[in-house]
Amino acid sequence: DGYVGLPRTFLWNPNFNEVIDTSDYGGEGPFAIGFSNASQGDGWLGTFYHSVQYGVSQNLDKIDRFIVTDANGDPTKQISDIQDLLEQDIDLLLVNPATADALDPILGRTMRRGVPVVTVARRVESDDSFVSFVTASDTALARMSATWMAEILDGKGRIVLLPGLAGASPAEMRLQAAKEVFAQFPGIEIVDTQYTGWSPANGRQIMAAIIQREGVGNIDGVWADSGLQGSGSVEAFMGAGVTGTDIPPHTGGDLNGMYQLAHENGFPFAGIDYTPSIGAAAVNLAVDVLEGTPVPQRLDVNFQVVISPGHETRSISADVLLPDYVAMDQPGELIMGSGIPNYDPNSFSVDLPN
Amino acid sequence: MNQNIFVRRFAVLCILIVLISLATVVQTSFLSPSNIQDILTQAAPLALVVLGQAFVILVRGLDLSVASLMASIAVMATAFNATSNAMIPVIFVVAIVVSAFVGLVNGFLVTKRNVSPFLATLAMMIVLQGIRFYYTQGAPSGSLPDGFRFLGTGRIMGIPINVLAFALCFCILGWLLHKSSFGRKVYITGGNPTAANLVGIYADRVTIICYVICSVMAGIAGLFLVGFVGTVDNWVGRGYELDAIVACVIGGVALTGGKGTLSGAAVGALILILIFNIVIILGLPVQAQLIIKGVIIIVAATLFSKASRA
Amino acid sequence: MIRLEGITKVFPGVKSLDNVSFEAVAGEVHALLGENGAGKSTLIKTMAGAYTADEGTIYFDGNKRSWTTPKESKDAGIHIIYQELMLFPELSVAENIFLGQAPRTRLRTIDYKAMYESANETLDKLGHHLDSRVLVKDLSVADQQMVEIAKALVGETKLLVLDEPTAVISGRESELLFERIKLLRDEGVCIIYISHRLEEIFSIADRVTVLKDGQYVGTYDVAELDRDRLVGMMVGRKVKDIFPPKKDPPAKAAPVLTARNLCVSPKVNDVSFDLYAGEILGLAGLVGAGRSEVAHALFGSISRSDGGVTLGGEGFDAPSPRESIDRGLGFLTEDRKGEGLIMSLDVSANVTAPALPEFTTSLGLDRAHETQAAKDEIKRFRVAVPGPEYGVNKLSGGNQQKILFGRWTRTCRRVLILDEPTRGIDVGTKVEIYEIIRKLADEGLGVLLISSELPEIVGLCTRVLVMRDGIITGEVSGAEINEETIMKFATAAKEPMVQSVFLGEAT
Amino acid sequence: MKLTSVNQSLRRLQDPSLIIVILLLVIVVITGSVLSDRFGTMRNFMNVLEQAAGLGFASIGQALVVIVGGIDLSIGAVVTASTILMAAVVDLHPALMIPMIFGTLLFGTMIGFLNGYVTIRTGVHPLIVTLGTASILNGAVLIYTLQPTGSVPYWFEEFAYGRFWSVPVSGLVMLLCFVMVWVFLRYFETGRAFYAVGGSPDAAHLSGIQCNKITLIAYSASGFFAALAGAYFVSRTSVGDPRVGDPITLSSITPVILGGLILGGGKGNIFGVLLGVFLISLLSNLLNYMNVSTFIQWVIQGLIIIVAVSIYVHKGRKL
Ligand SMILES: Nc1ncnc2c1ncn2[C@@H]1O[C@H](COP(=O)(O)OP(=O)(O)OP(=O)(O)O)[C@@H](O)[C@H]1O
Ligand SMILES: Nc1ncnc2c1ncn2[C@@H]1O[C@H](COP(=O)(O)OP(=O)(O)OP(=O)(O)O)[C@@H](O)[C@H]1O
Ligand SMILES: [Mg+2]
Ligand SMILES: [Mg+2]
Repeated sequence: DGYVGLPRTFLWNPNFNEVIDTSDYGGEGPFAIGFSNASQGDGWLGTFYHSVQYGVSQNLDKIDRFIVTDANGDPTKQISDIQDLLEQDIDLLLVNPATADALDPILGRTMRRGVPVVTVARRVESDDSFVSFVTASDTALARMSATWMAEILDGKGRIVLLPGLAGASPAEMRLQAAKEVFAQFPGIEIVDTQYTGWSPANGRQIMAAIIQREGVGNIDGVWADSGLQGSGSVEAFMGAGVTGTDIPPHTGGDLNGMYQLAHENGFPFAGIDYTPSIGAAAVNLAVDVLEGTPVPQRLDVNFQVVISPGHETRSISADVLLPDYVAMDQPGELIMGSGIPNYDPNSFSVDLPN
Repeated sequence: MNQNIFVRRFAVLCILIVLISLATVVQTSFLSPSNIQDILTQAAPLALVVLGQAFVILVRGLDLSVASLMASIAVMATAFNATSNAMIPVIFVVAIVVSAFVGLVNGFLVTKRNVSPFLATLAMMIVLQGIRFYYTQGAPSGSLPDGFRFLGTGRIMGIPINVLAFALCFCILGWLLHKSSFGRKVYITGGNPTAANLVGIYADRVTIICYVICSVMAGIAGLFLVGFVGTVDNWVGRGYELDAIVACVIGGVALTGGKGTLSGAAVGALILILIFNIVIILGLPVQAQLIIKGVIIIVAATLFSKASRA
Repeated sequence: MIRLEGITKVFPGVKSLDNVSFEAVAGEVHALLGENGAGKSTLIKTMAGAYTADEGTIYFDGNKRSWTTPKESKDAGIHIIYQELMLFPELSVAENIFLGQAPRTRLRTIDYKAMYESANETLDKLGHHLDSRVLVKDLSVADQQMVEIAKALVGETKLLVLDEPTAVISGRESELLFERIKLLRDEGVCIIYISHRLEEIFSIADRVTVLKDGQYVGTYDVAELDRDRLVGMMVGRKVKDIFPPKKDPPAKAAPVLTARNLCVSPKVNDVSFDLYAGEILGLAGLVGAGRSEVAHALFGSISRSDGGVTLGGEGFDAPSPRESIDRGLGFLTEDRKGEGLIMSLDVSANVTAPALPEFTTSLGLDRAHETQAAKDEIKRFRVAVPGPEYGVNKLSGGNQQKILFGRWTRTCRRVLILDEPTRGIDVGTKVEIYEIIRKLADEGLGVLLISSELPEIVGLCTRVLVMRDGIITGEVSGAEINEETIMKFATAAKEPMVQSVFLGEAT
Repeated sequence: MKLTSVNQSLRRLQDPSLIIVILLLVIVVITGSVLSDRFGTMRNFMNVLEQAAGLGFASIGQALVVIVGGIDLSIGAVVTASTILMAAVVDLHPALMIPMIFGTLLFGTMIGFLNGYVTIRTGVHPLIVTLGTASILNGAVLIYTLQPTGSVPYWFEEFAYGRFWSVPVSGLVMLLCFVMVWVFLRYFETGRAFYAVGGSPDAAHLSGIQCNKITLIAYSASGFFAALAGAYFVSRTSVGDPRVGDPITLSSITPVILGGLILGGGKGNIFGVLLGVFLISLLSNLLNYMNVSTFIQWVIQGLIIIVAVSIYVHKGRKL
């Protein structure tokens, strides 16, 4: 079920996506892969890491060493981590950069050392600092959710933008994409834009304050780039006594809790997961690189557009309807789109190389 | 008690009044009951932490581990994976016991091992953080009984529950500190530990109890914050440790110990939350609150150091 | 050399200097005399710029000076040995001696070799040989005092002030110190010397200036003075008017407190004595003799390494201060601000501190009751204070001390230990306190009086124990009680002298 | 001179806290070499030296302030602000690279001076003052930019990554700083005065030491070294990052304490701090080699602080 066609970004992206010849990296397995993770600081990152592990467990025959470091969000520590990984003669470096720019120098050096780099979730600036970049396309995701928001409001209304972690490239790209879209609709007035650090807590506190300022009735929509803070926003409205369908339209996927809130209250909602499954996809691509198979310089992973019943718009139709997607029996903290069969973060475990 | 404290109270109130009037000027509806309710609801969790922190600072201590403890307790609460509200009391009891233990360790390190409070609690902060993340592997995923939502956001006769909880704690601790003989022992210990011992007060015991109180308050605050936020994440209450200390200082609780009142500390907490709201109301970026906060800390602290010198 | 005119210095509560004028010339040893709290230290701290006088002017080397920091006076050639040790425990002896004026190498760096050598020389000159490389924190109090003195002998000094330098040292060391002082005087250095030991004054001072309660009494040639006149001027009245008449304790009552072979390693060894109800037992000795340790050990605020104590006939081993208080022991400590009062609290809180249980009801502290108690003590000891709600930090030293008396007499039923009860207190208050002590004894308390002020000991006590280096070197009673005998024991050789009194029970 | 230094080093070894940190270092190195054949190599130690530089610079500053009895919680903020300042300006005028290095260091020094000045003037606890400064600086930075910004010329990367006969340049600079500070503290009157002021301010004042001057120097130095750390991070990441400093503030205290300095001041040897820096860096390096999750790393770090500090119980509890 859901959308199974070619990735939309691949279809729509006007730029050519060149295919990288990886024959110089090609060799005989089994391989040693180093994974430098930016952090496991929030729910999404946790599931993403599980997806990476899942990917590795699917390639046990080809991967015999898999070394992980975690920079808990500190780019300077991540640089040291990468140096430590390189010292352990890894064949390939898989990296989820803490910030786009800061890792450019060290990744450039890694490539020049002859160790291929695959970046996932976030890319780095210069093209010669990595072989391939695996993403679920922040741009597409944000453009679609923003377009939906503008259209569900018939192109006019006062809306609030709740981007994620200030400075994190996904958050910035999504915000920029969303703004592009809203710029197309002169009737849409952006009342306020506040970063939330992808934290339900901040989402709620900030939204509560904004509601105080604007007054309950005067906010027509909330565009959040993820359900993590989106759920916080919905909570804020409920806290202010607005419930059910009175809650203005919201966007933001990822968090099962968000889907649950939308399903229970029935307000117009469009959720698009930035699927953590890119983790597994990245591992598979890494193996291709090591085997010398040509890979796209940018690999887009599909995402599903989930919309509450009866709220599809002119240009945005649902891949899945909310009731078919939400997992009411699962905890609200569950992150959707892990791509792992009957995934349960608590019990999740796969066997990995030493 | 003596007029220094008057000077203090007065100074704090001035800051508070200035902020409120500023807000009301910008937004006339600021003092509307609903708005006040909202602000109090937001302030409650921090205020709970501040109450505890005040005790520790009064005995010349400092507790950097409170925020980390809040999050850890929150995570622990989800670990029950409880669905029925009947579990809520159980969760609270366990939370209080665990927090108390943490406070005990802090107090022990500070008194018996003579570790400076800053380090002891810093280390505790890091350790708790590590355990917490190791348990959750970064992403907490248990679930809480719905009852928690009610605790965090619900109201009884229009008064937010967590505000009621704060009021309750404030009365109990206020009595303890300002009316009971234990409170007097706290002031004596903080004012002059040596003298305390020589008048037959077990200064170490008093100090340890203060750390326990602090941690327990943090644990409770953690649960209410989770209830308020709705979902648990590993950083619940991040930054509260410094905010709590700052609130105390703004509220006139001197880091040198033995001076200050609980109400002052509570007002300090209120001021911090107000700063946050006012920044939003003025339509400034959230970051601006940092600047205002910084200025107010230094100004307030200066006022008091002058006051206490006079 | 130095001249002060109309100096007035007021501290919250005390006017410690009141329009004092003073002059000392090059090449003389000028003694500064006065009771505790007379204002001697304050005066020299004003000279040094450590305090800035509220009124008055300072002339040094003929021209008017108004120092704002000690550095300025130091640079001008004034060196002061303060009463409190000014040493840095984490630095070596040599570094302490040469702080700020260490020998330099060509690269302007500290020349440690030279520094250690000349430090050793300086100490040798004082006849005090210790390795100048060791850290000061590892030294005994007496050694530290010698280091403090050595500081004065290096560098260019025009005016040298010594504030009670011999308080913790004695015998040979003092002699050598005096030789040094005389040498310096002959080199034309102006020396101001503060001491409570009159015989020292007579042996080295040329002139003496007397202060009393912060006021200038007069300046005299030592030659034309005798001891009694001096004392008279210091105290301002006849000795017999100061101290209440002595009374012997009720005969052959059982001792209320006995100590046997009390030890506190390393400072106190084998201290044994009996204390009878109604008597005032003096404990004399030099600062650092270990008297406070004895007191603390009795009270349980430091742990005894050995020995047996009984209170009111029952065993009293390893008590906590709480237990001591509950069993009727009171301890008025040496350091009023550091160990006694809680400066941040008000009078009533300070008075009731040891007796909180008594004021606790099911509803918490009974403030009314507390206030009443405080009022009573204020009345009883005639404390000059607006009321119980008043902060103790704003009281004068004497009134603070009375508050502490109030505190302890409320709880204390058997034995009251007084450690330097009149330190830094004006003479008027002293007289009152002496009467209080007398009265307490008459009411049946056993009083153990620790004091460095021999007149006090002599004037009040019916029996006196003398300590030196942690052991009791003698006991004097009745007519033998006079400053000379006591000083003899206080500076006696280390081995304990036979104490007939205890031979029976002790063994 | 020889005798002296021998005696000195002996005395230093008597300091229990130094023994502890050395012991821990040995343990880490041995376990590392046993568990991983790649850990014990010169290459790796050189890497660690390179990685340690940032923490090293920050800790020197922190140590100087701690010795005079203070504490500096604004170090992280100064680091951050410095990276932004440098990267942002140089991004616009690449020619200004060299001047901006000094400009940044000056900036840091000034902030430090400000901290010291306010502390002296107001008598407010340095913890509060520096916390305030930090808050203000961070606010200003985050208002200016939320995401990493700016850039520096490629050659500047050599400061962080460059090798001088396989010895990392940054590491060398750090070692140099430690040596210079040690010489200053040990062989200059002003340096000794640091210990006097930290040990007993009143006595220092009465002994004619200008406590205020010393305090100002200490805080200014702290600011300077924070800025230097900032420069290092810029050259390592080639951007100014509005968050890069956040972890530094507290982590700069750990090595200082492990090195045997005590909050409250007056005591300690700067080389102890260096050992502390190595310990922390080697530990994180080792745990990476052992593929241990960062979460465990936290636990271990916290426990090490507790153990180290509480084994060496010192008199007088101080903030
Ligand atoms: N820093 C201070 N603050 C408040 N009062 C002070 C201070 N220093 C001295 N005093 C008071 O001033 C008076 C004189 O003190 P000072 O130390 O000069 O006496 P002194 O002659 O040196 O006595 P002693 O012989 O015991 O040293 C005393 O009453 C003392 O309590
Ligand atoms: N001259 C001094 N300067 C500073 N501290 C001292 C001096 N003499 C003693 N001390 C300290 O003061 C405390 C009390 O001194 P101690 O008990 O050793 O001798 P003491 O007989 O009690 O002297 P005191 O006359 O002060 O009571 C001890 O901790 C001792 O180290
Ligand atoms: Mg004196
Ligand atoms: Mg004593």
